[in-house]
Amino acid sequence: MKVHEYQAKALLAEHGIPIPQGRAASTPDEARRIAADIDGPVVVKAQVYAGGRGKAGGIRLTESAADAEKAASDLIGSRLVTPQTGSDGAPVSKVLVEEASDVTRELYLSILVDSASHLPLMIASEAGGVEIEEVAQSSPERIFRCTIDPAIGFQPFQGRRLAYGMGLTGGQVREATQLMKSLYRLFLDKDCSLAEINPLGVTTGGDLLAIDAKMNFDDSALYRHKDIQELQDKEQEDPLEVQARDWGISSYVKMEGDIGCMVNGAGLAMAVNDLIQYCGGRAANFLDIGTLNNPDRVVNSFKMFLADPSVRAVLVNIFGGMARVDVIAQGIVDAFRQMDIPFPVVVRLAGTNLDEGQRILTHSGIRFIEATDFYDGAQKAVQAAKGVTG
Amino acid sequence: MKVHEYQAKALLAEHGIPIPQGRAASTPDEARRIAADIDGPVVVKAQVYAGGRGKAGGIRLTESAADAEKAASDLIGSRLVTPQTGSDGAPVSKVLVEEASDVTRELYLSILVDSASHLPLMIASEAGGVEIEEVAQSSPERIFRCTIDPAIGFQPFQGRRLAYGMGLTGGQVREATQLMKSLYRLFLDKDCSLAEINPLGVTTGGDLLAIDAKMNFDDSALYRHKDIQELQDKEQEDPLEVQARDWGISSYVKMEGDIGCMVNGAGLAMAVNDLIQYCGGRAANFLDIGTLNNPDRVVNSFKMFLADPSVRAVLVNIFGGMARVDVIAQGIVDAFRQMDIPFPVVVRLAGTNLDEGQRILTHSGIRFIEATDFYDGAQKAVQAAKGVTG
Amino acid sequence: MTILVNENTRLLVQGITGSEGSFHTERCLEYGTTVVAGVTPGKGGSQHLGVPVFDSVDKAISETRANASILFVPPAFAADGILEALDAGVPLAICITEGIPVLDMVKVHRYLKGRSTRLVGPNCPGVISPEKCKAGIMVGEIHLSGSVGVVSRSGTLTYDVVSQLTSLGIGQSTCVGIGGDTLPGSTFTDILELFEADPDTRAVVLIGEIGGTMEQEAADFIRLGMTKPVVAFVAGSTAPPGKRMGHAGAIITGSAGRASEKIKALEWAGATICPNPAEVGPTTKKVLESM
Amino acid sequence: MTILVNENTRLLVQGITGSEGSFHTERCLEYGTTVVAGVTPGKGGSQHLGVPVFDSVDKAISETRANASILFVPPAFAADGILEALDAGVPLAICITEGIPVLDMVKVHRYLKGRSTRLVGPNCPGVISPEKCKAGIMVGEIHLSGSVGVVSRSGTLTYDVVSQLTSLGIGQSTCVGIGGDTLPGSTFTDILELFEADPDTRAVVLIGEIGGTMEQEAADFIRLGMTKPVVAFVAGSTAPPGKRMGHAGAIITGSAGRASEKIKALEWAGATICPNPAEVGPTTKKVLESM
Repeated sequence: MKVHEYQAKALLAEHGIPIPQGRAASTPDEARRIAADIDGPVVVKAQVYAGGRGKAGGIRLTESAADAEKAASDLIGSRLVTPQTGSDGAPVSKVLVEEASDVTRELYLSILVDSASHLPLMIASEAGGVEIEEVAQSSPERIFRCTIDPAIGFQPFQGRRLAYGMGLTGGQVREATQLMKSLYRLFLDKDCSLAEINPLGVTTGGDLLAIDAKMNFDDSALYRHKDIQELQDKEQEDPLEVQARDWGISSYVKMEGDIGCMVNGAGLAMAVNDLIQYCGGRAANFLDIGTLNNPDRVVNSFKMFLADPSVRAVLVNIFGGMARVDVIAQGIVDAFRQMDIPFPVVVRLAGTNLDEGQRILTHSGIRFIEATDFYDGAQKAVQAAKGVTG
Repeated sequence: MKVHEYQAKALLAEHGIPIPQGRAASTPDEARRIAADIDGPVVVKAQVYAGGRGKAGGIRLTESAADAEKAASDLIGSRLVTPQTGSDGAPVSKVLVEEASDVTRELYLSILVDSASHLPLMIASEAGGVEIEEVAQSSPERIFRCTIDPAIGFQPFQGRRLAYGMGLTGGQVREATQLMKSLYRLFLDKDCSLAEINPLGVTTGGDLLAIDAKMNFDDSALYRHKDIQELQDKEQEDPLEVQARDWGISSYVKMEGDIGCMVNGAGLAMAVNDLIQYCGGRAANFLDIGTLNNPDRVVNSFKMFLADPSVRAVLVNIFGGMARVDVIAQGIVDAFRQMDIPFPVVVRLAGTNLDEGQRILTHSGIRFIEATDFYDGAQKAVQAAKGVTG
Repeated sequence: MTILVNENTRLLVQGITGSEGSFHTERCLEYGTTVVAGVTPGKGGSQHLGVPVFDSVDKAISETRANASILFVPPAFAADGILEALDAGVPLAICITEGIPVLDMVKVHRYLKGRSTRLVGPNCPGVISPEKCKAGIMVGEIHLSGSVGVVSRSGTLTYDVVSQLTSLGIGQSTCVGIGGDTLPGSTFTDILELFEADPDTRAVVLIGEIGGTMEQEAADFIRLGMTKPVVAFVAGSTAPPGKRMGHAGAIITGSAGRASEKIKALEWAGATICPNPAEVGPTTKKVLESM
Repeated sequence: MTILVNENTRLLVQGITGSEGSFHTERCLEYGTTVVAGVTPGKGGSQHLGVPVFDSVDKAISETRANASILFVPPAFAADGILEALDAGVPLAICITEGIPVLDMVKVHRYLKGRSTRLVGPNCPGVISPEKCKAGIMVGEIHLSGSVGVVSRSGTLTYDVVSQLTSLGIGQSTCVGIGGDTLPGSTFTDILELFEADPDTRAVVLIGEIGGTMEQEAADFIRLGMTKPVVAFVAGSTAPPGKRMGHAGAIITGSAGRASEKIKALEWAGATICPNPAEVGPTTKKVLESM
């Protein structure tokens, strides 16, 4: 799960990490008042989940409260198109109005979980303010890493190593070590999957300041962080994906084709999408119904296909294991009974309780195209989407 | 460092561990008022550092506030003699007045650092209310142990194992697990060397309650726990040992002989005491001046000898390593100049800066008995204490 | 011979009395697996599906000599369950549970380090050595005993692949689902090493997917340490970057995470690549015939 | 041959610019020890006593190939210093610092587990292989090169014992102070194993004290694993129970912690016990003469 910059910064501040003075505004008027309180040059920053806001015009330096109001007025309600959004851009409903900080250097600092060592990994660089992947490509020697062993926690020696690596000296080293320790604490406390401060500014006074921040959270751990769940801004997501989640389908990704897919298992769902493309078609979505044995989830998947105007045919591919085929079959029948299904539906079933599943489908009298295996299913779905009757 | 039961219980309560209702009282009147507030049978418990209070009459069950006042009046100001105090007993300046808890079972729970595994070790037993060493001797199968790995912290499965070991069932298991987790948290947060709840009562309602508690703290970690330092009750300690600490001599132990010893290094100090006994004498104290190169510490050691009426002779035995002999020698000379030393002083010096040390002593004109090695020193000190001139 | 589980496996089920635990324990018993014990705290002393239930793993092991544990424990309690299994010293722990927080798995891995237990999963279908032992949630009937090892990050895709093999008469020595999480207990390389050392495995089918670099590490091992042929398919060629495709680990975050990169690495290492998932059976057949 | 340190030791001093660090680095240099680097955070790039100073241990090691580190770091920062040394992979770390909190040492030990670094101390005088290398705070001049290994929980008592040996013409292979803390990095047994394996050590002097059970464990090793004679003294026969005698570890908490118990165990294991500390030299002489 992602959050906005202003929310990430609030979490940093709660953990004692210095951030610029400022607040989020939902209206130009509010932005003006915040800028007036700050009394000096302010930055007005569009709050969208995507990065690359600067070059896209989403970050404005303004000299007066009136200018800040003007900038906020431009941004709020617009859609910001950055290299990380699609061509539609992301909707801006809030701006962050902050004091403009004079920084002499821009550093980089982040923590994530490293899959090689299975440990939290802290990454620091003196080359902040740009994407760290670019630095990693062009000058890997400017990136310093420390894994953090939960047996000992974050240790001062690691802070010093990274701080010296970032080119800090004197009292800054201790300050940076303290900041890293706080960031690690925050990372653990909130089950982050990424906590990134980029740039971490060095002010003209020599102090450290989190100029921009990005935080992602482990979806599997959200159940123990109600406060983080509440930060979610659904406006920033694909409306169909939000809809899917509301209907209990957590593994739905909108794609660009016309064949609606319902599959059990993420690997199989990916493979089915690959196979559709191999057969000359394109999937409208990735949809893993998971292992819950609940026919409502199947019904809701059909609701998703109806909600997606690009769907021209549906492929249901279920290989029962933990999921039981009879339950899925009942869900398909329920869907046909509860709504009008305007597109051809190809069904391929296999695995646990297959016979009972097939019996349910056959006896229901619903109209569907039966497939014998998933290659057959993919081919029939591609034909169906092209209007060729299977 | 030790603390009183009422202080240990306050720490338990801060960490969410249930304790009986009650407060400490310094006067009988205060005890009466606390008992009146509780409104029911109360226990009046003498607050001394030593265990074994029950059999020594230090714990009184009373039925009324007036009886509680009477019990407090008996105890406060008295000295309580228990098997753990020595014949002088320990002074009682406070009593803990608590509701008398109806418990159906008495369990045992503690944490300490296990030197074999180098890990915190939690110990639980269904046989609480007695010294755990006795249980360990008589029925070791009734004791359950879990080391706690700092890489993962205290885990619920460990709590369950110990709780089942204590014979708990149903909801008590979760309650006990939570209590153990809290006790471990307290142990870490306050750098305890021992955190013991004995007995841990099971009330008639089935809940857990810390009936008695003992906590010791790691002296080396006190610097980071000002709150714990403030709990220290100097009245409970040997006055000479308190005096020694006030004078910056942390390693002083009062013993029962008449030869005051000043040695550098704990092992050497023990060996010198052993050697004195081997030579037919007895040391008045153990005193390690440590490795600080500070002549004042030597002067203060001599002040200790003057403060101890049993001292009849002094043995100074220094083997310089990290400690420098010249600094010690200067301290001895300073001591002789600042005070009147009424007993013979045997001095044995060796090691770092020996020549300079000997020069300082010889040129000072002070009267001392020189020893060539520590056996010689011990013999001369024993003779000196017996009044035989060395 | 097989790897991980066989006719001597004495299985313990953590979370046996839960609905998924019950359902799949019954399926394992039907398949012929020796299930010797179950663990559900608070239900010690009872019986479930004819299996004795204990309050703790150590007690279950000491009383039944269980030598493998399978976990059906809800995600919030699963790490504790795995740690309990590790602490009790069980040689093999298979965690089916999906959705364990990553930082819980960080602790599990730290605790695992230096211990002899092998962890498979979490978020996996388990392990089956056909006709000997099923310790997982896969459909037993689609499997056939034989000499092809299967290792996969996916569940249902593997069932499909195994069905293809079986329908072509190609039996399996052992099928191992390593799971779709970002921090799996066992990697492709770990399982490939076991297959390489297993005299009765002649060839291996590897089913990878987007995200992480596990397939690239497997490619290194195939090139340097593997004498047996490997047939590979990598799912997710059509997946967009930056989107989590169901599995926590199936997300393209850097170029290494793309299917194309993984396929390139495996191909270069000498694995036979299947262009689409329906080709895994036929490709394996050809590879076996050419040996 | 010697153990732990010798003429090839390239010593790094953590806390070199502090007063104790300075003083003893100078003594080590005078003794002939090859001190190749110092570490004091914030003073990297400078020189101290002719030794280059670095900001971190890993930098010091990569630039000077130091293969041992000695720590003179104040107690509040010492565990961090040890962890830094372990992280940097130095083969030997000797911690002189007294007064490190026990729970800090719990972390150090957990981190040490599975690593190849040997930790000696804390709260110890260090290690000396006479006439080859002094990595400690002991007085160098009292030592004589030879074939008796010395291992001790005490500092100054060891100096006295070594003086006795030297004055009798008995040289030492290596003298190791394992320190007086409750959780020492190396135990008697660890060091006895090294002496047993060292071809140039003919006999070992062991100086124990009250508290803990390390002498009893050493006795087990002496009985089962040691072919060389051991001469032993245990300090604290006259110490009262329950009182901490200076060293954090020197406190009798159970009967096993008493000097008499330790002496009994060592004697039963075949060690030659000295009735008083002044007898260690003469007793060792007799033992050597009877070999």
